[in-house]
Amino acid sequence: MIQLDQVTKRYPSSDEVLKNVSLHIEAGELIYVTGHSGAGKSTLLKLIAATERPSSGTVLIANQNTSQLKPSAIPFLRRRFGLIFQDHKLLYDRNCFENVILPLHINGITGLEAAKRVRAALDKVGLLHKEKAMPITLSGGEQQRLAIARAVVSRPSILIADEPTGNLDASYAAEIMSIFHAFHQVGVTVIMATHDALSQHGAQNRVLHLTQGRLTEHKAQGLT
Amino acid sequence: MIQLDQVTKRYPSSDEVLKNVSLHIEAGELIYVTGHSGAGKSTLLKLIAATERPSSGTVLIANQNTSQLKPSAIPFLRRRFGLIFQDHKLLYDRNCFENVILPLHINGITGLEAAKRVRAALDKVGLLHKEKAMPITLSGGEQQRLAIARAVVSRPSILIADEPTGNLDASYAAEIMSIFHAFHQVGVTVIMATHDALSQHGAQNRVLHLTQGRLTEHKAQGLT
Amino acid sequence: MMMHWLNHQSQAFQSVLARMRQNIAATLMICLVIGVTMCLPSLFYLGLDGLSKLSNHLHQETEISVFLKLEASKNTVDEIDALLAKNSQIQAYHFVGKDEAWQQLKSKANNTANEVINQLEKNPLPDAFFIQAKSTDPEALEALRSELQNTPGVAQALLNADWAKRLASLLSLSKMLIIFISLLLAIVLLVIIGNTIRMQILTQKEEIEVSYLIGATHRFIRTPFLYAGLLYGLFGALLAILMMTGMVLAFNYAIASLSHLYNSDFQLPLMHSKLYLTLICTAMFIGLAGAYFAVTRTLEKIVKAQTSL
Amino acid sequence: MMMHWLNHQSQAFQSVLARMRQNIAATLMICLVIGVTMCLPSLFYLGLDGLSKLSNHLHQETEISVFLKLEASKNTVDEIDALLAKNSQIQAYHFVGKDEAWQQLKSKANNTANEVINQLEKNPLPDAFFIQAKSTDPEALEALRSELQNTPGVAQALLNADWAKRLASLLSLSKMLIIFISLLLAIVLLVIIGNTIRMQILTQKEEIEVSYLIGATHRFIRTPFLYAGLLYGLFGALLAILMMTGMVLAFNYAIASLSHLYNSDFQLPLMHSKLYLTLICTAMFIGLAGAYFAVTRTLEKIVKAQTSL
Ligand SMILES: Nc1ncnc2c1ncn2[C@@H]1O[C@H](COP(=O)(O)OP(=O)(O)OP(=O)(O)O)[C@@H](O)[C@H]1O
Ligand SMILES: Nc1ncnc2c1ncn2[C@@H]1O[C@H](COP(=O)(O)OP(=O)(O)OP(=O)(O)O)[C@@H](O)[C@H]1O
Ligand SMILES: [Mg+2]
Ligand SMILES: [Mg+2]
Repeated sequence: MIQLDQVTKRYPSSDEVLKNVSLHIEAGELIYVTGHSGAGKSTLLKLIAATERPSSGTVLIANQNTSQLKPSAIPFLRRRFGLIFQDHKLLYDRNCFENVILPLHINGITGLEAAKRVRAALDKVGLLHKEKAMPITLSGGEQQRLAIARAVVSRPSILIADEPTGNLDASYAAEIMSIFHAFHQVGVTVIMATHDALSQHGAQNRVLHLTQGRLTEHKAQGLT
Repeated sequence: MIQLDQVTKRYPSSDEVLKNVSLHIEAGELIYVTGHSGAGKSTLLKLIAATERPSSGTVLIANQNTSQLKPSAIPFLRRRFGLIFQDHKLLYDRNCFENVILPLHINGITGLEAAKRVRAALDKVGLLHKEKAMPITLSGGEQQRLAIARAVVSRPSILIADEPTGNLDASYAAEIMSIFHAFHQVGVTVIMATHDALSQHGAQNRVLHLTQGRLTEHKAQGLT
Repeated sequence: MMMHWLNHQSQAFQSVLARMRQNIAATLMICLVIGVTMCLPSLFYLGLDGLSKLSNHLHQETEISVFLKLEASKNTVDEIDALLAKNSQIQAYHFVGKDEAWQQLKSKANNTANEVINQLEKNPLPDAFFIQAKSTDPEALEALRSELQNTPGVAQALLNADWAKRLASLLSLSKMLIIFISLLLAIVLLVIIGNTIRMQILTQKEEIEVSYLIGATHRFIRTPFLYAGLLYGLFGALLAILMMTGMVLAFNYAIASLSHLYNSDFQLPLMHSKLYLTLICTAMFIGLAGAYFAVTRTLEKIVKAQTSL
Repeated sequence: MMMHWLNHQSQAFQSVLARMRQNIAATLMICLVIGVTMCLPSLFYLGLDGLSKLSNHLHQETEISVFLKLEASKNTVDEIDALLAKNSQIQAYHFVGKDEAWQQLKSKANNTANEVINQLEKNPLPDAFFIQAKSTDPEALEALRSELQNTPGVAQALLNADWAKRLASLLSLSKMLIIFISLLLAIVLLVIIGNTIRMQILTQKEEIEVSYLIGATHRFIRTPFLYAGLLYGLFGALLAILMMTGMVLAFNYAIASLSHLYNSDFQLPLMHSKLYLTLICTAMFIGLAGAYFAVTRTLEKIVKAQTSL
């Protein structure tokens, strides 16, 4: 499904952020990516989501090499993903409903069907009553949940979440984690960068740990 | 120093976010504000920082009623504060150094003196080597630390931090917390919204807990 | 597929309309600028059009007077008449016989002149043709004059050429001016529309970025901006037409007084459907093109930022 | 305090310059638009100036011919001469005595006319004054003519008024046109500079917001935008002057050929220091004012958002 082979990533004017990373992810897995601040977690997720390209090595997604993809093919690759960005990337000039419906419009789903799915997604993250509110009027945690609703609304086959519970208190974080696990249960591949909350669900899942750009892997043991 | 008296806050098109909150903070205290996502933590901090005004009740800061302050007096009140916003509010079109020097320029400090203080602040949060980098190229945690550097560079007498460790892993979070405690040690009033990390330092400090807009107070007992 | 496409189009169109309604003041301002900028060259065009029409009215001023020899016979007069009738450069001419001219002179003459005339024993005036040429070009007129001068039986062909020369110079100066100014305004128009779309894109840069990140195709992103460009062009052109109508009405008053002096009821036309159509099409095209280039450039930047090594 | 103020000014100025250098293409485009928009009314002004100068050159065409009675004595001539010398409406005049006129007529006369003249026994021509009025206004000329007509000893005062009337109409039409267009361009200029500053503010809205949040005074926030406005105005005006110089050079060629017809070596001046100074000052003022209003409005919005209940 997703395969990284000897991937090195260097940003212009930076050292190597990822060094010689190899990785294989099967469809339907639930994967945690952990590491210090600045270790390269977000960079790894960006490579997988094809929003960055490796400096060397290959990234294969569904057998497509992202470095060799034509620009016109990239959008269709991305529609497989549900992305939750560390900085949310909400659109502050449209309300919650319009934010969440955007991926559906991009996928060509409009009308009542779209509205129904948007409301279902908002309900899942507990924001149905804020449907008409502008994102700027939401609290930090509410914005994070809105970003999650936008990522899951188009029922992607791969969910990539960059610290989706960073701004949430423990009870909300647990709730959100259970949403991700529910997606995982129905066969969605979930890749999540995180630095906490591995305690509850992490037991049977792979944990990729980044230290200074190098990858080590182990089964989760309930880190706190 | 800071006194809230029967404060109620209602946003246009929202219910009461804060209900009848009264509160007294002495100079030099270290205060935690906790509560669920959407409980009103950020709103409380905004009222204290005079970036929002109460719907009813009074907010006194250094004996000045923020509701009756002339617009021209507000900037001078704000310079007493070091603000760390939940969404960082960094300027993405200038580099780290220029971001941190902004409060000094606003305070009329320029030249070598300013540069020295900026570097000291960047060093404190471990970003001295990223001086020339643009904020967009920083990882989530690095951005958060940059925001902290900007808040402390002008040596404010009151530090107001809205979830300053939300995006940080445990070891960085502890480091940042110890920075805040160091400020507290030298007499700075620190008010911090948080939903974790109370374990290490919280023992002797006040914790304000918000539940559906109502304030309850207790001494920290090392919540995890 | 077709349904999907239509859906997307109508949705993009509606979102653009909604956005314009939200920022109605800014939208109006932009349309006003486009309108004014389109209005100016159109006005100049109308003015030039009017000038050349006026210059047709002034034709009669550029007359060639052909005086025949005093002894010219009825035969010679007829011959020259036939010659003039055949000449393709001549628009119109009329004959004034020597007796007619004598009568006119006598009846028109004032006190002083009368005394002179009364002292004359016989009619000293020749037969004459007064000719209006088709061209107002000084050189063509001069050529025609010398051709007539050399016709047998003609004593003298005189060209009232000063006015024609002046008019021609004025017209060529005006044309040069109008071309210059239209060029300048074309630059302004392009820059303004380009800037407007860039500004629009600036306010929606995040939207473009996020849309692209979550899988929108270039076409999906581009469509609303293209509609915005089209609409700005359309509204701008309509505003331009409105302003022009107002100005033409105002000017017709001034021009009427000028036309009066030239004995014509010349007016600038209010409904100039061909000009208006050209205006609308041009504005919409420039709007579309400006939007296309601006949004494509922004998209390319975003794509490039994501493919850098 | 003074030091602090100076520091802030120079720092704001430098940051504006740095920002302009960074977005050099956009900056140039904005200056170009401002330049072109300022250039047009200035060109029109120059044109109007030129027209009225040309109209002075044409003065000689608006002549009043005063023919005295045939029997007028040397005394009457002197009296009238004295009267004309005193008349403040008269720019210049010259006297042509009856003998002089007779000689001129004889020497100039062509074949046909010669025969007529030769048949005359004595000089039929009166003494005459040829008068140039100061005004070109048709009504003033007509008033002067009738005043002269009623002077004792004058047989007839004739006004060659057609050309004057036409010129006056043309000039008033041109003036109307120029005022209209200048008005339109003033609107365009204001909207353009306003838009530009608004765009600048849009790209720096976060900066304004954050600065205000962390304690910046309005003045601190405003200063760099005011400098930006000033600089846009200055650069725009300089560009306008450059363009104007180019165009004046081009036009002088065309105008030279026109002037030639009127027997003058009329040229548009290349260095028009007063106009240029006005241009620069106006542009900088509009830039400053536009920046001030735009940034104040944005600031007020931000302040209001923070003081809402
Ligand atoms: N676009 C970029 N250009 C240059 N350097 C970058 C860029 N993006 C990230 N970096 C650098 O690469 C390193 C890794 O960044 P990354 O965002 O992957 O960290 P992270 O593990 O997600 O950290 P965090 O937990 O703080 O979000 C950081 O030092 C960062 O400064
Ligand atoms: N500007 C605003 N306009 C309208 N409603 C607002 C505004 N700001 C906040 N709210 C609402 O007020 C409530 C409290 O928001 P606040 O930001 O204070 O929560 P919080 O305790 O900081 O939560 P979090 O931990 O998620 O940041 C939320 O429901 C939010 O939607
Ligand atoms: Mg990250
Ligand atoms: Mg908050």
